[in-house]
Amino acid sequence: MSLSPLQLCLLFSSALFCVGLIGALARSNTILVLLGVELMLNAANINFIAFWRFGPAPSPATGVMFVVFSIAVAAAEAAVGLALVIAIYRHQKNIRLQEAVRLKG
Amino acid sequence: MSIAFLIIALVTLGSAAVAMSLRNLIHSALLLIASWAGIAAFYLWAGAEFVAFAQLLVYVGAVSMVVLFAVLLTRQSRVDMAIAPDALRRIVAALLAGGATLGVLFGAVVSAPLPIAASATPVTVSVRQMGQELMGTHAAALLIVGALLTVALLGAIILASTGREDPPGVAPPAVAPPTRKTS
Amino acid sequence: MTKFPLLSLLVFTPCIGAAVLAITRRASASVARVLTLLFSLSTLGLGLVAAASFDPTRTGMQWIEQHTWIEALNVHYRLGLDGLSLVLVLLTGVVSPTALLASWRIKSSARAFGALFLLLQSAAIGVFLALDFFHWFVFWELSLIPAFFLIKLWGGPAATRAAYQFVIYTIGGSAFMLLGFAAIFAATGTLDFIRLAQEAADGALAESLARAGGWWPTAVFLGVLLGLAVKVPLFPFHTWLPSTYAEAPTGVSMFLTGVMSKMGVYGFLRILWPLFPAQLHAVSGVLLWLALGGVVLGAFAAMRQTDLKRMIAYSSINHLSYCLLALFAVSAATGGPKPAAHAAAAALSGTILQMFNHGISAAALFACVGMIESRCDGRRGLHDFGGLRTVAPVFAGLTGIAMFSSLGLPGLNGFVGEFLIFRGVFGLAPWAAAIATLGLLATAVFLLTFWQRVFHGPARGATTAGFAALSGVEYATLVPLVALMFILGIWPQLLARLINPLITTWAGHLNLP
Amino acid sequence: MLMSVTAAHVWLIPALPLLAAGIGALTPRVGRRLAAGAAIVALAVSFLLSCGALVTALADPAAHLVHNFAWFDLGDSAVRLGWLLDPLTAFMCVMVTFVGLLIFIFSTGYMHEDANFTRFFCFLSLFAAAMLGLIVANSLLLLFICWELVGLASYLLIGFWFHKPEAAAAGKKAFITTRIGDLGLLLGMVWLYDATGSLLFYDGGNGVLETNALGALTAQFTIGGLAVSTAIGLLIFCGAVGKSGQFPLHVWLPDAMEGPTPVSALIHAATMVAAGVFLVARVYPLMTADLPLTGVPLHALTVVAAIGAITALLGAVIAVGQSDIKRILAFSTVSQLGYMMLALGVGSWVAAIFHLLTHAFFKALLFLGAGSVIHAAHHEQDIRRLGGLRRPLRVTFATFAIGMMALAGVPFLFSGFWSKEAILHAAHGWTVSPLPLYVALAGVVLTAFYMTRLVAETFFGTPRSETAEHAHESPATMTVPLVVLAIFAILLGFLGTPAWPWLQARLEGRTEIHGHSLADGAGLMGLSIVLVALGIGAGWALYGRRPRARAAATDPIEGRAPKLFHALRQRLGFDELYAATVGRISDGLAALADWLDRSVWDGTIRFLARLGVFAGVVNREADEDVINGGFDAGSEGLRRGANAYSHAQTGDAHGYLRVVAIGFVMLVLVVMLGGGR
Repeated sequence: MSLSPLQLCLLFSSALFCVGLIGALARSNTILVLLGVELMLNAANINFIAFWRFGPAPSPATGVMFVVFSIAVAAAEAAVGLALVIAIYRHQKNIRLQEAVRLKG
Repeated sequence: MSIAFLIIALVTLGSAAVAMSLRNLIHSALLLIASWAGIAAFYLWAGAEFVAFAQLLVYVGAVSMVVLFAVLLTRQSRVDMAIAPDALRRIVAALLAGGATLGVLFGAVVSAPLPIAASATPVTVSVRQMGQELMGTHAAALLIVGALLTVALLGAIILASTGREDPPGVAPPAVAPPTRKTS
Repeated sequence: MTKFPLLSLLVFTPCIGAAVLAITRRASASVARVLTLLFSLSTLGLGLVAAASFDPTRTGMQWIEQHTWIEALNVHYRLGLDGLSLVLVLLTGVVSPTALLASWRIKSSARAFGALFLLLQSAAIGVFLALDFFHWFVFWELSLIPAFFLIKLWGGPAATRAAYQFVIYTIGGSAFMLLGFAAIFAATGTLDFIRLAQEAADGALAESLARAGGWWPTAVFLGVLLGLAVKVPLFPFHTWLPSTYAEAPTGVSMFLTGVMSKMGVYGFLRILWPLFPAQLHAVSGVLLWLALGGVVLGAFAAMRQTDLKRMIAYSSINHLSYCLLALFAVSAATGGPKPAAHAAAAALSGTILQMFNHGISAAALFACVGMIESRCDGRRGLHDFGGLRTVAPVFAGLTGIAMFSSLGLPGLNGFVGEFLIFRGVFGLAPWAAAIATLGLLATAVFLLTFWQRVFHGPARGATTAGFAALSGVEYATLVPLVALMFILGIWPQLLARLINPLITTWAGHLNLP
Repeated sequence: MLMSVTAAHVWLIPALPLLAAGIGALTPRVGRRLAAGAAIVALAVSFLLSCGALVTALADPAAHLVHNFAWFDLGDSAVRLGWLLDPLTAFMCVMVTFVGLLIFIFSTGYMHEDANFTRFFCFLSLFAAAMLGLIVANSLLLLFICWELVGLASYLLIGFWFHKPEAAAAGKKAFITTRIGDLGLLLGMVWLYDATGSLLFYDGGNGVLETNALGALTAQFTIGGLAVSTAIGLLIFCGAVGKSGQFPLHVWLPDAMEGPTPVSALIHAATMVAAGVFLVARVYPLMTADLPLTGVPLHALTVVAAIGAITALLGAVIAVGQSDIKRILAFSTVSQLGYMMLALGVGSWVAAIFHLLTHAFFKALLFLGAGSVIHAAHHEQDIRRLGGLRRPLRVTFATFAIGMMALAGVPFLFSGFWSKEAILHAAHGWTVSPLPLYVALAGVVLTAFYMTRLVAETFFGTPRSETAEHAHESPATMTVPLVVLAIFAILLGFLGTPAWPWLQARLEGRTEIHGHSLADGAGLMGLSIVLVALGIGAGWALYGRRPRARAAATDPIEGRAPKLFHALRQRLGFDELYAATVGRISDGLAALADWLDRSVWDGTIRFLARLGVFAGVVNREADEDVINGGFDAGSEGLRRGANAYSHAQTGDAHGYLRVVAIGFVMLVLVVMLGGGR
């Protein structure tokens, strides 16, 4: 079977998403978990671009705009997340996610 | 399908996968920078130059630095780095969940009757157009994003800087309690 | 004469008594008892006055009182008396004082007991005399509150549960009835029984209900039926009854079985049958079987009981089912091709006489069991006794008379009602009468078993320790009831005179709208 | 000699004993003389009134003198009762009051030591009142009322020694067994009421036994093609079956012998058990109304004859195997009542009433004689442990022997012979089937046999126990009634010989008497005399020639046919059969009803409650606080749910993410598989 470029792009983004997901799930280091989430976000951005580029009715700039905002939000998220990592480290002298369970009900 | 796309994809995925599996955090961070760069290359390939540059600036430039700082600020001893007893189980679970997601997504993408690209010619968006869009149609969103970034950065500063100057035993300043609580 | 508010006095004198008892805080227990008894006797006295001035040849309501109450809702305060109400008022008048006498020795707070009891009595009379659904329902529900407290506070070990069961079950039933009457009010704008009955006879009631939808008359009918069926109770809505009767204090059991169960049958005769003749006719085949179930299975279930009070409670189910059996048989034959006026008259007379007679004899039996219970440390199991007749021959004799009255021995009151019911039902639905004889047989079996186990044989169990002779109060409880059994058994005309013209009119108008 | 007693006064006959019963009920235990005196005087006056009534009735034997009155209003008419005076009533009244009077007198001696002496006379008077009321009733309803009261008195008297569990159980058994029959009677009565609108027997042309009503009843047909009159007749006959101890409801009568012996004599031999026969005779026009009909599947009287024949044979057979003196007499009563029913069934009600009257005298004599024996032998009733009593109890023996010969039908001198001849003659004349005649003839042999056995075992041979050795004659209050009864047991027969059938003629309402020569039925009479001789001879051969030596010795029949004898001793297993069928079924039904109540109905309600329609209606678990219990249960559920949910909040970010991933996978799968494209 032959795949259209859109599908290829989507497969690429799916793969990247899953790599991020596996990383986020598998690693205990909070920084790596955050980076995995970051990768997943990027995969989503790739989807936006792919649809904007290869999608059925490309509007002039919507996809691009989406990605721009998404990157901005991702930057904010990364900043806050890493700040949290530092805060956690200060508390428990490590950054193992599975130990950061003091908020549980 | 162009060779370029394949190379970009392989580089991006490979470096991301290796980054996720390495034990050394500095290496992981560096490999992730490569991965993000790959994504920027994808954007260029796809014809979204502005986004590509934004990606480079934000991720390769800024986020990577933050990550490196975070890594350096949270250096741990070798003992602490020891693999947790339940690591293997977690990894297996992660692989299963991830594999399932991958399978489902691949299945969905392959089986979905996605419309074939209507126009082969790429639509380019000039920076001027982008500027007009941002300040026109998406002005509200731009403002909100600005506010969000400001708040996020302020929050990050507060989170990361808690209690530095507090002498022990003294009640923390007004901003401190929520920080303590959330940490 | 119509100016004199006799019926209001009947209803509210016990109420006033309750209030008096409530405010006389420092009255001693014996003063409270005497006061309660006096106020309770007022019903009998006023009832006899009403009976003396009652004109049996007039079939309509007498002594009618009517005042506008809530104008916006077209609600009137309306009381009236006909033969049926009069018989039941007299029954209340007889049973209430004897029930009080049976509770003469209750352990705690005679004042509160008396006040609640008088309230209960007042509500019951209100039900029998009200002619407007609004305050009829108020009385109907009001009776539950004192009954609840009487059972819960003075009852046996499992009384709380029984009281809740009784109240919630009954309220559950009457909630449907209330909904039904709300619908009737919405459709017709009145809650006056007599006017509604008139409209029902013309077919106008069903018509105005059917305006809201074709199934409305049926739904309303079923709601009212459910409320009444729980109260009587109609098989199989009877499961609250045995535990309630068994756990209630003796006097309250007497009142419950003697008077309150009649409220349900009264409702059938006064409300359901006149207002929904066609609907009742349509389902009377099923209802006949249910009543037969009560007659036969009630009696057979009584055979299995080892608690004497539960046994008598089941016999009450059996006896009340005879009333319903007769009514349903009449309803089934309504509008039929056969001119069944004679049989219908017999069945309806039988129903009313049976109501009165069952009230007397079941109350007497409960009183007897209560006397046994009070002497034997609360024991009332079938196998706890033996040879009681050796140690207490007089008591055994009185119990025996009550028992034989209950099983319908001729010469005592129970027979007349049962004979008329059988005569009527046989004329209307012969197979039902034939099956119902099984109930008669089973009644004889379990009552004689009761008598044999408890009174005959060598003295054993709780009886060996002796059995104190009956006190004056206990004689005063039993003797009037037993005397009435003889009087009504030999001279039923005493009651038949009051109801016969009414019954004749009813039986003469067995038409469907 | 007497004042003229009319139908309007006839109510006095039962009213006087009723008054005596009331006096007896209110007399304290020490007032023995008052209670007994009141009872005896009342009954004596009733006897005189009955004689007066007989005179009135015989003046015009064909008339039914009635006095009707309204009991209470019902609809546009009233329920009416009434009194009736005709020869049947009058003869029965005289018999009951006379036999009753003698038994009352006998009782003063027999019950002398009993603590509840006053109560006994109260019950006896009540019984006499009810029985007389039953006889003088002109309304099936009034008859039914008295019928039930008779049953009540019988119940009370059988269980008179209620501290004995067997006596209490026997009373209950008698009441319930007869009530089974009474329910049939009740149904027959309401049917009759429904069909004719009246329950008066005679009412100037409107009574149910008069032509109008009977015509209407025979003109309608019911289930199975029976005429309505047949169906009603059979239902009424059910009552007679119960009361008269006919097969299959005969089981209560032998057990009824647990009562004091005078009771057995009065109620369970002479009067009450004959009430069934009287009832059928009273409604005889109704029973015979279907005879002219052809093409109906069944005539009521055929059933009566069949039941009577079965009972006559059954009772006689079982009596052979009994060894209790009173039970032998009880089964003999069952058998003799069967004869009376047979006579009714084959169409000769006068023969039945004739036998009823003679039987009342000689059976009362036999029972009182047995009572005298029992009294003398200190309550020893087993004939194997008696013996040789003819010497100490001369009067008792002589009178008992007369009674025995009357019952066995020893020819010419004794009344039983003549009444039995009348029945045999009637059976011979029945055209439907010869079987009743054969059964009756077989019964003649058996009766003679078991009565000979009874007398031989009791009075001949040697005493076989302590008590029998020390027996002594009873006081005069007991022997005088025996003698009087013995005289009547002989004389009464001459009122109804074929040569001069005065009684039969009067009963049938005729004033002239058509006697015929004895030679007319000589063949049949000769046969029956031979059979009686055969029975007595066989009995004497087995029991009289070689008397029993020891109490434990085997019975001659038992030696020859042990299985048969054992079956007879066990009364052919009817009690066991009924316990295994009727008893088991009613127990099962009771268990079912109880189970339905506890499980199904209550369960349904509780199920509804659980559903939350009315939370906690029958919530057994939340005993203390039902409604709050419902709320508590609800909030407890919420709290538990929240707890369980909070346990899901592990704080483990990986876990959350995993759940999100799995959820995502599921979502996509659902969308894909669900065709959400």
